[in-house]
Amino acid sequence: MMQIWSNPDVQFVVWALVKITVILFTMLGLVSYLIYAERKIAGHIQSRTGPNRVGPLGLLQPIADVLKLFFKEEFIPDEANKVIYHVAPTLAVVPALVTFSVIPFGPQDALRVTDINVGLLLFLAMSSLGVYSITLGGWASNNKYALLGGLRSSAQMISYELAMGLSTVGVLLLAGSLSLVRIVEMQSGPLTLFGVAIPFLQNWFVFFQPVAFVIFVITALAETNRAPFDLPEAEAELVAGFHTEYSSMKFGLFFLGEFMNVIAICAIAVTLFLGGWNGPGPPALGIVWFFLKLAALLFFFIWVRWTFPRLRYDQLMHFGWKVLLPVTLINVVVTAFVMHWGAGR
Amino acid sequence: MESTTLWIIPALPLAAVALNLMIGDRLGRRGTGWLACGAVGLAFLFALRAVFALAAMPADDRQIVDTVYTWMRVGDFSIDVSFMLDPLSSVMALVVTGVGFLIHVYSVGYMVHDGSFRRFFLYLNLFMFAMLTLVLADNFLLMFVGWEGVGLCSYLLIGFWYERPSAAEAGKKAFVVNRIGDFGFLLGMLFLFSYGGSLNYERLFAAAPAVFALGGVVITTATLLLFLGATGKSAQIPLYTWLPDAMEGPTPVSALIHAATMVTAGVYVVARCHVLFELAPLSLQTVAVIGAATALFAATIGIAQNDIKRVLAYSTVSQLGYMFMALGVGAFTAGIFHLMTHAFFKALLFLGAGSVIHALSDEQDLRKMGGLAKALPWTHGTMLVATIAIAGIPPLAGFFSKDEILHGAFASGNYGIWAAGLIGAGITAFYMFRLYVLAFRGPSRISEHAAHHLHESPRSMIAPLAVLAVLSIVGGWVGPPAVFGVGNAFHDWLAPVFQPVAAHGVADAAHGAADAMAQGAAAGHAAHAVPPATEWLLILASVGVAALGIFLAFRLYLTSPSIATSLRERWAWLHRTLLHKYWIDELYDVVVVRPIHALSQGLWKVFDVKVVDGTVNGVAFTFEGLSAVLRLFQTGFVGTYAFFLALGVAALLLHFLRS
Amino acid sequence: MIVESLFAAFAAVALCSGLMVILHRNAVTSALFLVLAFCALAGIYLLMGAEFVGMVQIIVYAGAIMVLFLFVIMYLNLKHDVETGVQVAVRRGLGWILGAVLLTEGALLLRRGWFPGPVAAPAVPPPAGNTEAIGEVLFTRYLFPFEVIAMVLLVAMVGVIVVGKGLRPGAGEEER
Amino acid sequence: MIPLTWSLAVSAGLFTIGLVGVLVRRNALVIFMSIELMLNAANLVFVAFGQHMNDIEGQVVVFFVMAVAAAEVAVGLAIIVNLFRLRETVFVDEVNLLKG
Repeated sequence: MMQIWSNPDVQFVVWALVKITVILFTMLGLVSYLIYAERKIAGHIQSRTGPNRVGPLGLLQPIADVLKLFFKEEFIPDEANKVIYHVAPTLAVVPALVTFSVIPFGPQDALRVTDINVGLLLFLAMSSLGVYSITLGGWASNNKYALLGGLRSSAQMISYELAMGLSTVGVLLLAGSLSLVRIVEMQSGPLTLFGVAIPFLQNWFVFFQPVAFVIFVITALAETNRAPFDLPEAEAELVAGFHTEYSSMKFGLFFLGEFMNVIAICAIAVTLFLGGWNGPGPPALGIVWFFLKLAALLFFFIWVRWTFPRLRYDQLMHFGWKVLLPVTLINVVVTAFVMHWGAGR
Repeated sequence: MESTTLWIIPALPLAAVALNLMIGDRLGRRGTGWLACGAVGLAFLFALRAVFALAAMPADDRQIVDTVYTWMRVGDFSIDVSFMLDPLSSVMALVVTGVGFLIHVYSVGYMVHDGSFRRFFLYLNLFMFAMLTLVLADNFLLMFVGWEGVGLCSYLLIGFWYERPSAAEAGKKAFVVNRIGDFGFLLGMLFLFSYGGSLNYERLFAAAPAVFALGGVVITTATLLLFLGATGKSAQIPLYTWLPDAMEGPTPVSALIHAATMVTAGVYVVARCHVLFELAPLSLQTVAVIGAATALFAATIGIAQNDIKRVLAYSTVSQLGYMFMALGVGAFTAGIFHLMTHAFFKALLFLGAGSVIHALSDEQDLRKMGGLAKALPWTHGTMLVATIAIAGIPPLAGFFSKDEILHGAFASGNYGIWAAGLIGAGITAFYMFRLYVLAFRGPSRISEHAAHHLHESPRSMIAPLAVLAVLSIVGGWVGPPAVFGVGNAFHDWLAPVFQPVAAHGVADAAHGAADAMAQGAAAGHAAHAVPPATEWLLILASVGVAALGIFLAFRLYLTSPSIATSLRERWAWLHRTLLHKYWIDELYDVVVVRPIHALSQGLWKVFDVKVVDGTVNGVAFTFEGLSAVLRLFQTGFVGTYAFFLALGVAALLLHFLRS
Repeated sequence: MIVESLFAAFAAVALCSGLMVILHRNAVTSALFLVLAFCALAGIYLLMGAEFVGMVQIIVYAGAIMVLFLFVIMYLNLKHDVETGVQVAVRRGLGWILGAVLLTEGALLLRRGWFPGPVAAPAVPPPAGNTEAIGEVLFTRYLFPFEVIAMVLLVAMVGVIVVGKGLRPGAGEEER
Repeated sequence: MIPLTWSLAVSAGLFTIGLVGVLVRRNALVIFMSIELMLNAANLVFVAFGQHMNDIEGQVVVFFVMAVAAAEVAVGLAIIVNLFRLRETVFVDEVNLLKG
């Protein structure tokens, strides 16, 4: 018995499993209350109070929602492609969860699952896999609204993925590494611009890459199919888009996946641009800072959703290909030039 | 370094060709004209810069070589695309680009109403590229590319108005006659390569004295073959007949290609290969005799022609004869000198003639001109300058060069050739002033229609005329005769190139080569052996003959035309002979063209149809039968192809397994 | 030991899903199995220390190429393939036989170990920071091929647009 | 460390699967996928030998192969879409325009 435990491989696996479990459950809880927050904020933006019946301030509402979803009747269309119909919702959640494995929540080793030297690429890979759940869900339902929603989303996500990937290149150039831990470590210390130390601010990449940050956030909205880029589920045209035919917990999984993706992408944004765990105070406070920044960004996402109207489809494509992509390219080139001649930093 | 920028000189016109092809239709006439002229003008400036760089070098190693890339390499034989500028090619390059530029400018005005304006400048620029390649090449093969290129452009431009049957015919004739010469040239080149081992000028010339015996059969044959090529390109007996017909082309073309540049290519080649020619005295003698004969022969034809451009064409043939004469007697510098001055005044004559033709609504017959001096003051003035220049009256350019040639002939002891040249000079003065008088003096014989439209040419045409007129006056001053005692700049400039063979000779030169050195030295520098008094006499003689010719021309055609008429009647047979150009064209037709035509007919009907076509068809039938079987594999289905592909892979792996 | 077992697992997944690609009658399912095979291959690359290639494999193949496939399949709205008839059966038979032959030959060749270099593991382990190394080589020795690839992609893009717009006579004018 | 032979075996298997797919399927899209499978088998060999010889260049070549594959897929799919527009089919045995 003891022999097994002394094997470093086994130790590694068990330790990783523990961390994964913790993160999984944290994220599930976070998602539930993110949904609650969304409803609450939406309510206030629309001069309502939002959920307030279940528990104090409606705080138990998420639990009630989940229970309701569990007990609803599961409905499967006759002509649906059964296997894919079942697989698609799972695919919505998995890539987001994989992304969490490389996010450093704090400076301590215990607060991250792993630190691989291609962490940024892993994130991009996972976000590129995100298309499948929506596309396949839409197709397998054998419903024209769902199919249209799926096709729209695949075109949209492929288009915006490019701009997103390119917007991270600026950060990559500055950090000189694809490891997310390394990227965060590069953002520690006081901000120094043109040799002048700026008080109260830290060396976050958002100050060096403001354009990239803005574009990253915009493309993040599009990648997660959030308003104003929620074309795949545009109610007015497509009923409910790709998940028209989904019900019960499968619908719940799509929902979960969407919010999981939002959290993951916001966490990446925090890591890449907002200094990750860096903040005043002892390293122990790192995780607090991280989640504070994450919360702020999440609030921003919700805020945007309930403020902006939806884009038309041609506007969306036009914006992605003719505005975002050129701007990111210029940003990369300018960054490279500035880096090469050593000015600015 | 400037040395690396030689390639740009021919590249500029080529770039203009490419641009013209690509975007010419969007440029419009003005843009096309600017493009063409600009390219050539720039090429001129670059050439000028290169020549200045050359002049800055010490006299004995004035040579710039610019190797662009290795063209081909077979075994130890390699040919580079590389350009070389030495004093000789520098003179050529400057003449080609300079005169070429002026003619381009002139053409913009001349061709402005032509429907194929763009095509014209396309060809013209292409010609400039080919000519500059010819002149600047540093080996025979690259030069041959230019040689053939100018031939092609000449063909295209002679037949420029291809809707006129006569123009198309003339183009064909020029091309075919040139081919005969080119064939000789190619053979000569191969001879030189197989014996000399290289086609690079420098290497070949350095090796020549050691490889070729003086007056040996090989070198004589090779040089004679080269000279055959030169007679084709430079319109010498017996291949001169194409040049007068080439006047079917637009007049600027006649000026550029058939007077100033391309036709001098033969002269350039012989001068370039002077080392080889000096090793073959027989060839050199041939060159001199052919040159003198052509000079005299063409001049006599020129007397009786009535087409203004044909007179000039025969005059060109005749003047080219003078250049070859100079080369033949070993006065290489004189030949090149005459080449240069001739380029100035002959281009001017052609352009002036073009201006006249332009003014007279395309009338070319001298009998329908007359009294144009007032209507076309500028044309008249410049034409007069050119006519005096070609007649050889000092101090205009023609005098200096022609005198130097005659002097060279006399000094080398070829008195017969000298006499022919002298008589030819007199005739030249005569027929040139006949042309002048008939066109510009006397009563007007212009048709009413033409008189109505009579006008002086636009400024863009007059300006080149003026520049060329100035050049025709001062162009000769760089090479005054030795007796003037002011030094001969032109001579000094070219001296390193035309060093007698001795300087090229290798140490272990055979006894024959030693003789060649002595002879070459004698030929090259014999000019200095003539005592000053004799030289003055020679100058006097040539000027006197010219003055006599001029006098006769004025007398016969202006003051008392009745004499001319009575003469023509009394010597009717002679006049007819001259008018019909000694019936040489008809002779060629009977002796060469018809038999070949008949033979070709026979070959076509019998050999081609039965044997060649039979073989070809037989091969085709065989393969058709075979492919009927193979076609079964060609199902058109991708799957089948993939299957066979995989089968192949399996077989290949099996082979690996077995080995 | 973990690496070897993971390799075996990934290889099994890759091979099985590869087989499913060609066995399944539904093009969408085929495509999904292909995605799975690609992901398994990416895992193999990671095990071999080729992290960059592994990630690019997912981004390019799974994230872009296969999405394109799915997109086209859905656009064309294909149903299950019908595979009946004598001709089809003959072709299938021949194909499988040929495949078996090739596999046998490959196995025999592998057993003979004809490939060059030491069969044993190299003394020096491959460098750890693999992205930097690839970038280094890519932008120095392989700069020209890199530029050519860029050109190829550009040409492909233009070509796709031209082909995709369709060359039906008159159609182009109307749309504009 | 993974033995080279293992990788080569996997690659050979994948390649054969791809080849068989090209031979037995009629659907142009599936044939295309099979070709991708073969390309990936080749990629695997490149990476394996790269690791075996401790040389990064194998991976660089894989990078190129992927770029070319992307270009090829884009063009190929465009052609298939056009084919479908013209012929209403994606079955290669219903198209024999290659027949000269």
